[in-house]
Amino acid sequence: MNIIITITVTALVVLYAGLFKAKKALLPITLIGLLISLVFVATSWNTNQTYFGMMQMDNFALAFSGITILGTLFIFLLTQNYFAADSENIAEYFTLILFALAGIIIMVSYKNMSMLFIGIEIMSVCLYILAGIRKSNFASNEASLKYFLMGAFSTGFLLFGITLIYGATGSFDLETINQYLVGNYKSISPMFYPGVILMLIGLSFKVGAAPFHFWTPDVYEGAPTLITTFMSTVVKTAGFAAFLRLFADTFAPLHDFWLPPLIAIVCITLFIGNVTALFQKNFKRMLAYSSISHAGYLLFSLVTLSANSANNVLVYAAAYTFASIIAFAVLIMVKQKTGNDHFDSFNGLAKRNPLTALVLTIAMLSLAGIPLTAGFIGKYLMFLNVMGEYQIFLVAFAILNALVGFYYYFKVIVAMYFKEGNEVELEVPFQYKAVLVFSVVITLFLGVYPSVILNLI
Amino acid sequence: MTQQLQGVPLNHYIWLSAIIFTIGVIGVLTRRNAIVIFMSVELMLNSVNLLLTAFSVHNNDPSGQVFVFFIMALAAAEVAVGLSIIVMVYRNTQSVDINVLNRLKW
Amino acid sequence: MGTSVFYFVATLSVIFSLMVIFSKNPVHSVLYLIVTFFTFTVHYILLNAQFLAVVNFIVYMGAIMVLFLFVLMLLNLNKDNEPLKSGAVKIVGVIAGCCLVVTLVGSLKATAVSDPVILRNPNLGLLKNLGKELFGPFMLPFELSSILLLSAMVGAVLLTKKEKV
Amino acid sequence: MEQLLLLLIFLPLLGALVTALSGNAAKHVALVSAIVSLALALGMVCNFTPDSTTQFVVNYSWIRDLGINFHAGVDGISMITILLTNVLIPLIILASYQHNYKSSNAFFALILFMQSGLLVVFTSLDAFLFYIGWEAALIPIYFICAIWGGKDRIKVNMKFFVYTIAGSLFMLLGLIYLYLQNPAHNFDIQAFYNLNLDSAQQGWIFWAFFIAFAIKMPVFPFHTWQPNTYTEAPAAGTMLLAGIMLKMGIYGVIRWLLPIVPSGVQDWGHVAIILSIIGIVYASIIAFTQKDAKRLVAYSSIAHVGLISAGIFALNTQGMQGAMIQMLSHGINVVGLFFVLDIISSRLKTNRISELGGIAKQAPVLAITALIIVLGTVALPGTNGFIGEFLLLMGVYQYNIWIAVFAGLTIIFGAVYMFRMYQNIMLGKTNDLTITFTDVQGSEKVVLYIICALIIVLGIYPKPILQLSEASVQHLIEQVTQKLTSVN
Amino acid sequence: MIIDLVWLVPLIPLIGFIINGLGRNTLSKSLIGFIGSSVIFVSFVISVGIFLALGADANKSHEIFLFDWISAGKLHIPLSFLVDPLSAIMLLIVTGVGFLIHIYSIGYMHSDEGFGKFFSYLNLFIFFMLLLVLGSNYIVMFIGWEGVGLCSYLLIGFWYTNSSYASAAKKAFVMNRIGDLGFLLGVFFIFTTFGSVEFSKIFPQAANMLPGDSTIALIALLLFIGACGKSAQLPLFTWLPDAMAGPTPVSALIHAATMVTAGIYMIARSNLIFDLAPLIQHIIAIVGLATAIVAAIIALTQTDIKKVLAYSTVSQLGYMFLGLGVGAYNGAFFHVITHAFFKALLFLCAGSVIHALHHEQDMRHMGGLRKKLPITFITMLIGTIAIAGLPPFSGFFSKDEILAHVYLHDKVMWGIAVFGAFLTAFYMFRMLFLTFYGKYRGTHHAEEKIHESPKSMTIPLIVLAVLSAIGGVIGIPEALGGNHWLSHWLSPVIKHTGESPDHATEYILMAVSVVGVLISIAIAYGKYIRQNHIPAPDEAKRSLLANLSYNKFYFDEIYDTLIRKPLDAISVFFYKIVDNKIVDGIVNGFGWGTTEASKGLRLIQSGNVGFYIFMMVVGIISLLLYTYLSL
Repeated sequence: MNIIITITVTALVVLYAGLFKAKKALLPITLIGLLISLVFVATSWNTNQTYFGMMQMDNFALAFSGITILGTLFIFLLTQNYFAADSENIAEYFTLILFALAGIIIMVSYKNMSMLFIGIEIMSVCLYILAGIRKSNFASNEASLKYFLMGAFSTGFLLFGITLIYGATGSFDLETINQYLVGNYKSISPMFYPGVILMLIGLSFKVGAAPFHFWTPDVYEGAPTLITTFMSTVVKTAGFAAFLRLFADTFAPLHDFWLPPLIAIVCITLFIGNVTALFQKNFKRMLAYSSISHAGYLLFSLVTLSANSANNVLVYAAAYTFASIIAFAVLIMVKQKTGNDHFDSFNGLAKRNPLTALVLTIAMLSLAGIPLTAGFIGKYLMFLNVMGEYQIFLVAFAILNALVGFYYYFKVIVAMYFKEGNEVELEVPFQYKAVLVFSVVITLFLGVYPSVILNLI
Repeated sequence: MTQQLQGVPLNHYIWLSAIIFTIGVIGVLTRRNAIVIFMSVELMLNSVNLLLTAFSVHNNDPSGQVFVFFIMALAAAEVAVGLSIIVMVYRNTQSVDINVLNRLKW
Repeated sequence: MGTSVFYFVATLSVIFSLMVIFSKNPVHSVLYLIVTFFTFTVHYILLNAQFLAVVNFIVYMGAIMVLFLFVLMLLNLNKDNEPLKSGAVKIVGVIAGCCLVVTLVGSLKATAVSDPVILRNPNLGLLKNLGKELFGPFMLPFELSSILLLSAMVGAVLLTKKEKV
Repeated sequence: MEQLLLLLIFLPLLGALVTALSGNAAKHVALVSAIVSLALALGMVCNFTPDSTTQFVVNYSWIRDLGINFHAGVDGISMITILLTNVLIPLIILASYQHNYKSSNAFFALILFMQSGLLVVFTSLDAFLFYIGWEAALIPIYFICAIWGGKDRIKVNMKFFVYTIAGSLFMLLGLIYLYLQNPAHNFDIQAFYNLNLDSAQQGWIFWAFFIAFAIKMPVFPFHTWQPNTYTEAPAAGTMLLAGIMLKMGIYGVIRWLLPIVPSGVQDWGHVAIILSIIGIVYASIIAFTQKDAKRLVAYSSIAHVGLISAGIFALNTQGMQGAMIQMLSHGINVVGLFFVLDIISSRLKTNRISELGGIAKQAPVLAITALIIVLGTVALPGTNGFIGEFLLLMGVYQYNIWIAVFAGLTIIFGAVYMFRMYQNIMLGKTNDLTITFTDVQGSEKVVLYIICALIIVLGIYPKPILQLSEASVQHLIEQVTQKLTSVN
Repeated sequence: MIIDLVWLVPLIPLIGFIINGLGRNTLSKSLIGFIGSSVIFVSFVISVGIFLALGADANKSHEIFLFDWISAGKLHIPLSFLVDPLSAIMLLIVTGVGFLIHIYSIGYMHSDEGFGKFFSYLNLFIFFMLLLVLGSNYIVMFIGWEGVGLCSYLLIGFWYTNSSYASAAKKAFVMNRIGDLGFLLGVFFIFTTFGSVEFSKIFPQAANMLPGDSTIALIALLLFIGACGKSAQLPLFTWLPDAMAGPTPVSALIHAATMVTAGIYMIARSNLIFDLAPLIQHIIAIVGLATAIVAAIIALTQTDIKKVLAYSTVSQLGYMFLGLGVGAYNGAFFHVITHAFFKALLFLCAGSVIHALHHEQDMRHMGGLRKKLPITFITMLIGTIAIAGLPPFSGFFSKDEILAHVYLHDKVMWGIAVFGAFLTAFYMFRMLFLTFYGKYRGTHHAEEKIHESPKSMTIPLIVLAVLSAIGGVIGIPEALGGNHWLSHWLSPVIKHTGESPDHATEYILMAVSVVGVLISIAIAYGKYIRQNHIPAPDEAKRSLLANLSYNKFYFDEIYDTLIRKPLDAISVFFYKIVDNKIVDGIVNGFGWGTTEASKGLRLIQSGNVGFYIFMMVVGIISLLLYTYLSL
């Protein structure tokens, strides 16, 4: 609770600070707010408090809160000289991001469908706006509108699903619903099943799983890069946390029912994400497709429900988040220098910026899942999880897709190291350096010694 | 008077909501005007509202209606945001035709 | 006679909502939508959800629809100048919709739930009752929805105000 | 004593770090590091008791929750590969002295990094650790080949990388499966050995592993990445790939395939042998008409490795011991061959056989050393190659006579293409291009002499090497046969 | 005891090789020549010592263990030497003839820039040859076996800048390798059958086996294939004539006196095994006979002096194999010895001629050298008589011993073999007449420069001539009053000697062959001296048989079309089609397929919201359909 309060208060303070033109103070205030909430995360550890029967701050919620807050913190650090260039309204941007974060905290900790709904919508509404904050930019406009229209559309399905489940169980409370399932296992209302499926669809849309992924590449490409970073890391993580809370706990008794469609979704997602990413010329768009494919891997945790599912998602999400932040951070810097975000802009980058190139390389290796990076541990856990049920063909399919993944992640490495090109020297501001260093350290540390995070939840 | 009006089978409410929901979907599918599409989405939300209310009455549980209230709040928020996005887009493209928005692809 | 009112209003809802999506002029669409929402209000009343009926009337018809109209007028879109999608797309859309409704309802096996909707507590939809619910168990989401509205507000301002160049 | 192994594994990492930071002196630093590693390895050999036990064992808990330990140790089989790695790395570094690679500190650091990965592979007793080392060795070589390679390097190396990693991912699949089957839920190799899997399970694990190892070696028909990669890689990369890297596959078969899935080997081993034999004949025949010397040697390498693989799957002492010594010999010989070709191409900018000729006249030292290396490669008795091929053929012979006949064709075919190459490069009339050739000197000479000395010494007195691994090899074979008999 | 020092015999030449090899550019030629020859001489002296010691020793078989070489499982291969009568006598031949040829080489190679290299190679060759001879097991023998092949390669390709020489060298090596594979497989068989590769363990076991055992037969066959390669028998003989590309002393040493007889040595060594495989013996006899005749026919029309000698070598080797095939191991080995003398002599004489004529080898450009090269002429005459088989020269005894055994074995074979002997006499005298008689057919300018060779060359000629003349004494058959010392000497190794014909038959056989040889010589005399016939130029028209003979029965061409070209074609096919298109094509196909899928799939992302939503709806419908169906 105090986490959400801290974040919203910070948002409001920032909003007012904006009104009073205290531009310099915005970032520090935000960072302090986020750090305080991180402290709250740490102090609430193991307390497992429930608020009004609506929110449950268990370790699951706290862990995901922690990772999302940390991710947001990094992203805020990246705002250095990013927004300032074209807008007066940094305070509003900050506020919106913080509001979205508040929604995310709700999403990872809800105990009631209404909270899920509110959380998702707070986050989504903020993102619709954030995607469009480059008002004069067609791509940004288009991203915003597409996201909005499709998001609103998918909300309809999510709501219909919630309604049907409510109709079947007479409650929005997750525990009640779960008890209903356990208690009436033989005579579950026929409304419940389509309700589950519709919620599956709604949440699949939010996490960008195929065939509900269509918004992802366009929106990620069109939105300002920093917002894309936020969407593809923090938001995605939150989406999975929400997904997991609902399906791994509440709907777990119906696992046999929703598993086949889930596997179908997983397979399509992996295939489309990876295969389409292969041919991209635009780094940002490639990352968008890669985020789709990662959604596929993340959904593995739902294929086999085990005590570790949540933790596996946490590890994977952490690995994915920090690697992506690195990728986007470098992308921002490269784009500022070269003006576009194609792979070609990375040509010969390693010559002048060996360390930045190295960091990006590690990020790519992590995304691709090479050992000694966090990404490998994440993938490994997912495979391990699914192999536990001996879904060998699913894993084999995933492996084939992972291979395709190697190909496109290495494209940027190839461009940086092996191609001759514009020998720009990037300007790496201090905050960027900090973010890069921290992210790389986390990526490598989790890759070499993942024990710290393996039994967190 | 309401007492007398009861007795409609629940599944007829479901039918009705489903049909209106689908009409909303069809609207989204067939129209190109962003505003009309948005209106279709509103139609979908309303059908959900109706169904929720019906369930709420059927289950004799007020929380359903509270939820409808939240959906309305969302609808209001969405309309505000959505329409401002549409206005913003219109300023740039002089159109609200969604087919104009296809720079981002492939 | 009781249930026939429902069927009558339901028919109207369907007809008007169809007109919303098939009328060429967006302004007409808005107007039909208002009518549709009106029929919904009637439904709420039939279900004895008076509070919702009122809120629906005010929020949807009063606020939201006016906003729609306002934007339409602002953007000068009151003519039926929308380049229509080709017939094929429409047909495909309608077919898809039909499929959707069939599968949706089919998967619901709605016929299985044929017990009538009986109002057991006539006060269910009254303000007092709902208020207790809203400020009792649902206080947290209610409070949090303020964030939703606030962010929508900030966003709307942000997006529509002209940039100072 | 355990610390010796840790030191051996991590010293190259430290060396890599120092090398990366040492600017222009990188190559010297790298060489020193490699020589120290060699000294350590030799020290290890001296302290090694040649019996079947695993020595220098280190076992630290690493990722406790996943049952992953840093568990490594050395037995006779590992000892051979450790020796191979640590002997060849300094040679390869020294062989790279003649080149002025751009950002050479990164280059040498990557070599040392790879060394570390290789040593992990060759010593690990934990399947997960093995996999980590397996991949950790791949990344540096990918960069070495792709940054400093020829003009087609990007595409070729991408294929190499994706191909090999495809194999290793399937191996990972197999490893996870074994882990899940293991009631103790860890990756301990001993636990894997003790698993009782039915023959269907063993069959598919066999394939999951075999494909990974076959791609690495490479065995026909998984070899097509190899000629291109060898051709495009920089000299040091080719040497690393052919000299050490492909031994990972062989080692993997010996350590992880045979003892874990004996029934799988029983059911499918003949397929593996037949593929290997096809590879021998097929690659040899292809080598006949190759126009590029590097490619020719690449194909010859496929043939040689095919023989090693066949010898291993024959599952007898002679074949296995032959594989042991041949790993070492092939490493030395192929490094020598590629080095000779590198010397030529660095001077004449070509490795096309038709453009060369008569170099012997200009560079007698090179010609003689190259001849010795060629003789080692064609397994002339008295050279190291003979010991290996003889034992391998004998092993294969005991498996099946006809297979041995086909495998034996390698000694004829090998002579044909090797001498054809040697003749066309070294002998004949000096042409306009080769007239400018200068004989080897300095570090080149040192490397060539060391290689030649190794070829001859190993050929005349292979006993120490054979003794090193004999007990372990026999233990392994007993282990496999015991498991097989207990199943039947 | 001197026998225990036998390891010095190969070691000393090895040291010579190392010194000469390292000092080939720094040491003076005379020093190199001295070192090269003296090391062989020392070896020779030790060999003589060993020979004498062995003669005096009651124990005729000494194994000298040096160190463990290879061991793996049950397989133990020590590096150890076996001194017994067979190896002792081979030691004498190798070091003795080797020494003479070294001396000869000092003169012959004097002006060659690769002098040091040449001597080091020669020393190395002697080392390997001694290893071959001394090895106490098949594997050590195999080291020498392949090692001499290597030296043969090096020496044939000695003038490597000529790429056809280099090709000849390669051909020799590869053809040898074909045989070697047989040898190696034979060794594997031996190991699995007898559990060892040591002679001392194999033969006692073999002695207990019954003749006709199929394993033994297979072993014998495989070993024979090995011998075929090394000793240039059909069908692997074509490398030997090409090997004449090497310097002439090399031809004398390697391709006449020593290396090519390794096959015979090996079979003689394994005689116990071959005795158990009558079928294979029969095959050996047939192959040997065929080789003898084919090579003899080819030799009839050759014009290159060294080629004639080369084919005659092949032919003589054929006789030796014939002898082995009929069980006349002693006879065959006797012929090895005498052949070493007279063929070395003949080659060296030919070398002397070539040297005198400044590397002219075509007999059509020789003639009338009798006066100019008197020593060469006389020694060559002795050699020719010896090879033709006229008593009392050495060749007569050895050849007749083989023929006598062949006669007992099979009369038809004997007939063919004797006919071959007549051919031998004919072509050898043809060569002699063409070279030394008649008028000089070269340029006048060249004629003036012709001179007798230096002492270093003529002395070996004389020594060898003496040996060729009197070498037969070691095997004078009882029919002629001798006691066949050689067969007594070899009796510890070669137990089965085959029965000799009775004396009357033997006299008749000898008479037939001597008369036939004399007639052949007469014909040759008539044709080449009386009629002054000179072989036609290359392009002249010939009768069918002459054409076949002249073109060596087209063996090379046949091999070229049947083996080399198809292999190269297959190679190109494998590389370009199978490897690049099919195997790699499948791999690339995956990549291509994925890329194409990517190209196609990304088009779904059309940018059109309507389409996106449509796809979503399709997805939703499918999932709902699933729900409907699963309930």
